[in-house]
Amino acid sequence: MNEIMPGLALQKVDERIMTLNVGPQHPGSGHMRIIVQIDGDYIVACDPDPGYVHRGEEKMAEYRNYILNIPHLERPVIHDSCNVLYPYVLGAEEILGIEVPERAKYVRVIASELNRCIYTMYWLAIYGIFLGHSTMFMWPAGDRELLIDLMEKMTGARVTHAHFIPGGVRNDLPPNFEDVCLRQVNYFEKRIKEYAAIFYDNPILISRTKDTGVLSRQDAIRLGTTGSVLRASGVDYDLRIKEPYDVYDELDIHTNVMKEGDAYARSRIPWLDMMESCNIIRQALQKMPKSGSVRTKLKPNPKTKGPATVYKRVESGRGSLGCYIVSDGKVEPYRLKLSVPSFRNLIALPYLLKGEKLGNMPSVYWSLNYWPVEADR
Amino acid sequence: MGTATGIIRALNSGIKHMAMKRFTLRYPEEKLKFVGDGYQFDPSTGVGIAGLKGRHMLFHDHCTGCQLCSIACEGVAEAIGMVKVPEEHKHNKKSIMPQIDYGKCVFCGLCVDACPFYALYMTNDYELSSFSKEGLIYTPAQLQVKPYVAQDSEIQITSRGATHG
Amino acid sequence: MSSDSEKPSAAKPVVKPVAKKPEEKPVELPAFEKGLCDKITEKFTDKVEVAFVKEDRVRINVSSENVHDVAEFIRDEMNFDHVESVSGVDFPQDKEIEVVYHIGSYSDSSLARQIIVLATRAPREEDPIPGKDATRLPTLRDIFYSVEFHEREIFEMFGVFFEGHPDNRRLLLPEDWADLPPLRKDFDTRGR
Amino acid sequence: MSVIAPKFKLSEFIKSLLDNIFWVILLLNLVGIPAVFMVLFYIEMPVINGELLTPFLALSWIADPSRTLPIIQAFMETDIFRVMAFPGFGFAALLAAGTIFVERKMLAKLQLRVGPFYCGKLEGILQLMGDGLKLISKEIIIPAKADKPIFWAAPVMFVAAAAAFVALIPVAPGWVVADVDLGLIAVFAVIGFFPIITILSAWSANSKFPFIGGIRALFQMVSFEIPLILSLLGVVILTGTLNLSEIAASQSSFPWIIFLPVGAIVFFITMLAELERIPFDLPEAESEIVAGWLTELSGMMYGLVQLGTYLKLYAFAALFVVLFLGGWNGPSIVPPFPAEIITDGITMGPVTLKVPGLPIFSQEMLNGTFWFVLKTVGVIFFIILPRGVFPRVRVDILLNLGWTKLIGLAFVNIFIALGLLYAGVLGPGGLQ
Repeated sequence: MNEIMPGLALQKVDERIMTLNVGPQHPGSGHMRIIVQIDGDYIVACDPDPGYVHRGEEKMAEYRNYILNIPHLERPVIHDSCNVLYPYVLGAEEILGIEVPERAKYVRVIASELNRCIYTMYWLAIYGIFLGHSTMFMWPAGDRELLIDLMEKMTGARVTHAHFIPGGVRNDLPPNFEDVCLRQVNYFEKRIKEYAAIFYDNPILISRTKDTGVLSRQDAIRLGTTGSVLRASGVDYDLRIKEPYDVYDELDIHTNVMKEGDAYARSRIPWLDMMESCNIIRQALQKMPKSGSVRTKLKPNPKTKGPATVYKRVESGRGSLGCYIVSDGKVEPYRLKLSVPSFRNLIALPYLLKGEKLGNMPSVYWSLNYWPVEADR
Repeated sequence: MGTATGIIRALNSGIKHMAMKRFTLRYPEEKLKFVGDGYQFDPSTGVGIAGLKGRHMLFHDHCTGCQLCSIACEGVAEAIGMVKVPEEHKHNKKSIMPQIDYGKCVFCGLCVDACPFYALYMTNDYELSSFSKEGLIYTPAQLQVKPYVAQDSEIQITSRGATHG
Repeated sequence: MSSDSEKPSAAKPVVKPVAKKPEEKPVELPAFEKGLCDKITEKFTDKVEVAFVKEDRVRINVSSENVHDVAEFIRDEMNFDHVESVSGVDFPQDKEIEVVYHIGSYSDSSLARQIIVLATRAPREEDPIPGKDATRLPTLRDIFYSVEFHEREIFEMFGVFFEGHPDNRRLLLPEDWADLPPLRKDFDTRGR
Repeated sequence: MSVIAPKFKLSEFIKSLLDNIFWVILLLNLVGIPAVFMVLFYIEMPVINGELLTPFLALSWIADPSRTLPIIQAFMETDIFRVMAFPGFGFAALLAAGTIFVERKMLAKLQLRVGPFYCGKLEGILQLMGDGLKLISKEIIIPAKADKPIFWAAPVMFVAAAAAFVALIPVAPGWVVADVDLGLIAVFAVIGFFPIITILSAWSANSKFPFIGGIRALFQMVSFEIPLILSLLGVVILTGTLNLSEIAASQSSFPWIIFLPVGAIVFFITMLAELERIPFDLPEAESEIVAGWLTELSGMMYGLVQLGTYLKLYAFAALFVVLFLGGWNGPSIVPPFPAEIITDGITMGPVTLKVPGLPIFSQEMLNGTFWFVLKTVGVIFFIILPRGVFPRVRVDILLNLGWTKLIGLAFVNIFIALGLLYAGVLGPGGLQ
């Protein structure tokens, strides 16, 4: 059997071991399956099985030109759609040889940070409900609306923005956007600080997630994890600082690093990052040129400069997101590969869950900042 | 007694929030306010004008039947098809205009970017549900109509929390 | 499949024109990246081919016999500790499948911006039987732990079998997939 | 014309209404009235106006205003009224329904949303009825390899056990269904049934997630029963009785929570665990084991379990009130029944209506019920509130809490009670 179909494998079953299929139709998995084998209350083996929402974005990209790729390449993470497009747009700009106006870079930074908060709030809401905290599901889901409203004013769509384009952004900011943005972002920051009492400083949450699923610094590096998982393990690595793209080098950014590497630290880092994002948005609104073009004019079917390969990466809501584009000089990319943080963090899941209790599975799994749709692409 | 203080802080925070305003937008009764009249595109500068990407609006006197919007949609949603219209315009020799299937449209607005003649804009109309698939296909005549969209609610930030007015 | 036969001819120069770049204008090369590149070329003189040296990116093409040694050298001597991305690129005209490793470093902060692009090529079968044909490469799983899932993905998407990989199973595709590996160029999405 | 119901005709609608009314009347006559008669045959009938009531007379005299209230009063004296309506099932179910509604609205307010809103025009007050109707109309799906008799019986047994628990609660002086001398022991016995029913339901479903949930429920309930029982010992030591009515009566001057706060806290925490409420809702932890032991229950079986859960919630809150908060005791605020109505009757202009049989409820009973309900609602509020504030705990933390901390605290509570007893501050029956 194993030889005919590589995906299938028959396993010997121990009588003590119970195999649980957590997902794909399970409230604690998302669009993926985790095959968990438990002995009593302890997990002895874990085999993640992604792929339920695989839709071949990389294959689709080979049939569309550099502009028509935009609406469908943001589909893997619609909540973080600006950030998932960002590396592609940067790469396409290098391949097409376009310059980006200064104001567009700031608009991109604002959109990207807003989107990072939107994604993180959604992630946090699900983390709350995974731990049985229904208020922590409702509050982030509601407060996220403040930022979605901003994105709607800015891009014209609530979730799938299709806003970034090689050469800038699709449209200029609406009039009076700066004031509204500042007001709502300030209120948003005030709101997320209120989560501390009910969630992050809650002794029951701390007792539940502290010292569970500990990923040491060496292992975090060896497994090649990224984003909040990496920073929770004590590695100070943020692409916005280490490899600044667009105008991030002109902004004052501070990263949050925790040494513990447990599920609690991994869940706290994105929350701290949201406050940092609010900071960045305020700085960007202040430093942004008040007027100017936001888009270099581009033909609907742009020609490339010639064969080239580009690997660009940005810091998304989940970690570094890379885009590898191979161009053969035609209007379509010859090959496009998204190196997504969720897929890179997934490798830590079987590693961390081994030996944990079943009750820790949701908190450890979701603290990896994993987005099933993104991992499948 | 860190645990006890933590528990009391959490309870206190929970009870305090009972005095805050509800954030829910009660959708069919209240409708959100948008900026502008929908997403538009200025072909001379190559920059769009911010607005909601909702249902399209077609200006028959500008459309030349050049099919650029249809080509732009081909790689995205294949929602735009060109149909014959019983109208005669000097600039539209073939008398064809886009017909949009909102069952397929993803509202990316790339067709608006593609139009070089100011003929295709997007409007604020987002309530497009229909009982049949055919009802989602908007003919050029339907696209010509400027929709009425009720907009009465906006996020307001008060001392007792944010609320939808 | 007439369109397919055109693509490789255009795809061929992906490497070659860029590969000449370092020899033509050596003055413009960024110094730090050149140092990285020289370290590898000193050790593996003619076994490696430097494709390009750009800002923050160094690309090295290696044959499949040497990829393991080069990767080990990159990890041990140059402080690169993880693989960010493993991508396969199909070149039907060359009858080869290229596997590209993007190797980065967390532990050395001076290398944080750098990515070493390690490319190697495996022979390509016209009628692939994944896991049973000549499309094989040595795995880098024992050097970089982080390639485990990436190599599984390449295996199912391109049919490149990684010898020595402990868990070479399907990952994303359904268990009953009995078609071509889907990211190969001769798998045409149109009409399916 | 509506598109959803294109063939709507008013005449047919009225016809169907009449049809329904006809069937209702027919069934009432064929089934309802005989059933009432049969019930009445088994009730000991009172003597009214010097004449022994028969079922026939009861139904015919009830139309006579001078005899209506005495007949109703006579029924209120019977056991079947107590079991079905006031201190028993009906009252408890009403409070449970209120609890569900308040829980939903309160959580919604805490979470800055609206909650049930549309059903019943007024803030969604009929939402519960709608949910009940939905559950009744849903198909009951039973797993193919389930042990069907046990699987069917478990929800019914769950409600029965909860109702038995409710029967032991004294609501007002003299108003209790089963006034047993060993009331507290009976409470422990009834609580002991719940883990058995849970594990039966979980085992008979023959499915993995219910099994894990059932096992979790079993050891959670078993391990928390010991601190539960120990925490109540203090009250028993101080009062010297196990009868719940006497315990409630002994707190006429002060509630026991003043002297035994430790016991009250331990009892409250164990109560949350026994009720499987957040933060102790491990048996239903949805992100790990879907819905725990409720996974395979569907339709009205699930509805019954929910009803039983909320009955249990009411019963535990009431037990807390009876043991620690003084039961029905409270300052008298209900005004006495106006005496002139009894003597002179109600005067409405020229007409003077003399209604015999008033007052239906005594002042003492109304006052007791008022304070009891008020205190119970307060306790229910504090049971509900953690759901909006706390996440779920983990199994090992829960067991650690139960077996080490709570048992220790319960013993501290017993020593406090013994100290108070031997110091002579308090004695059996209250303050000396």
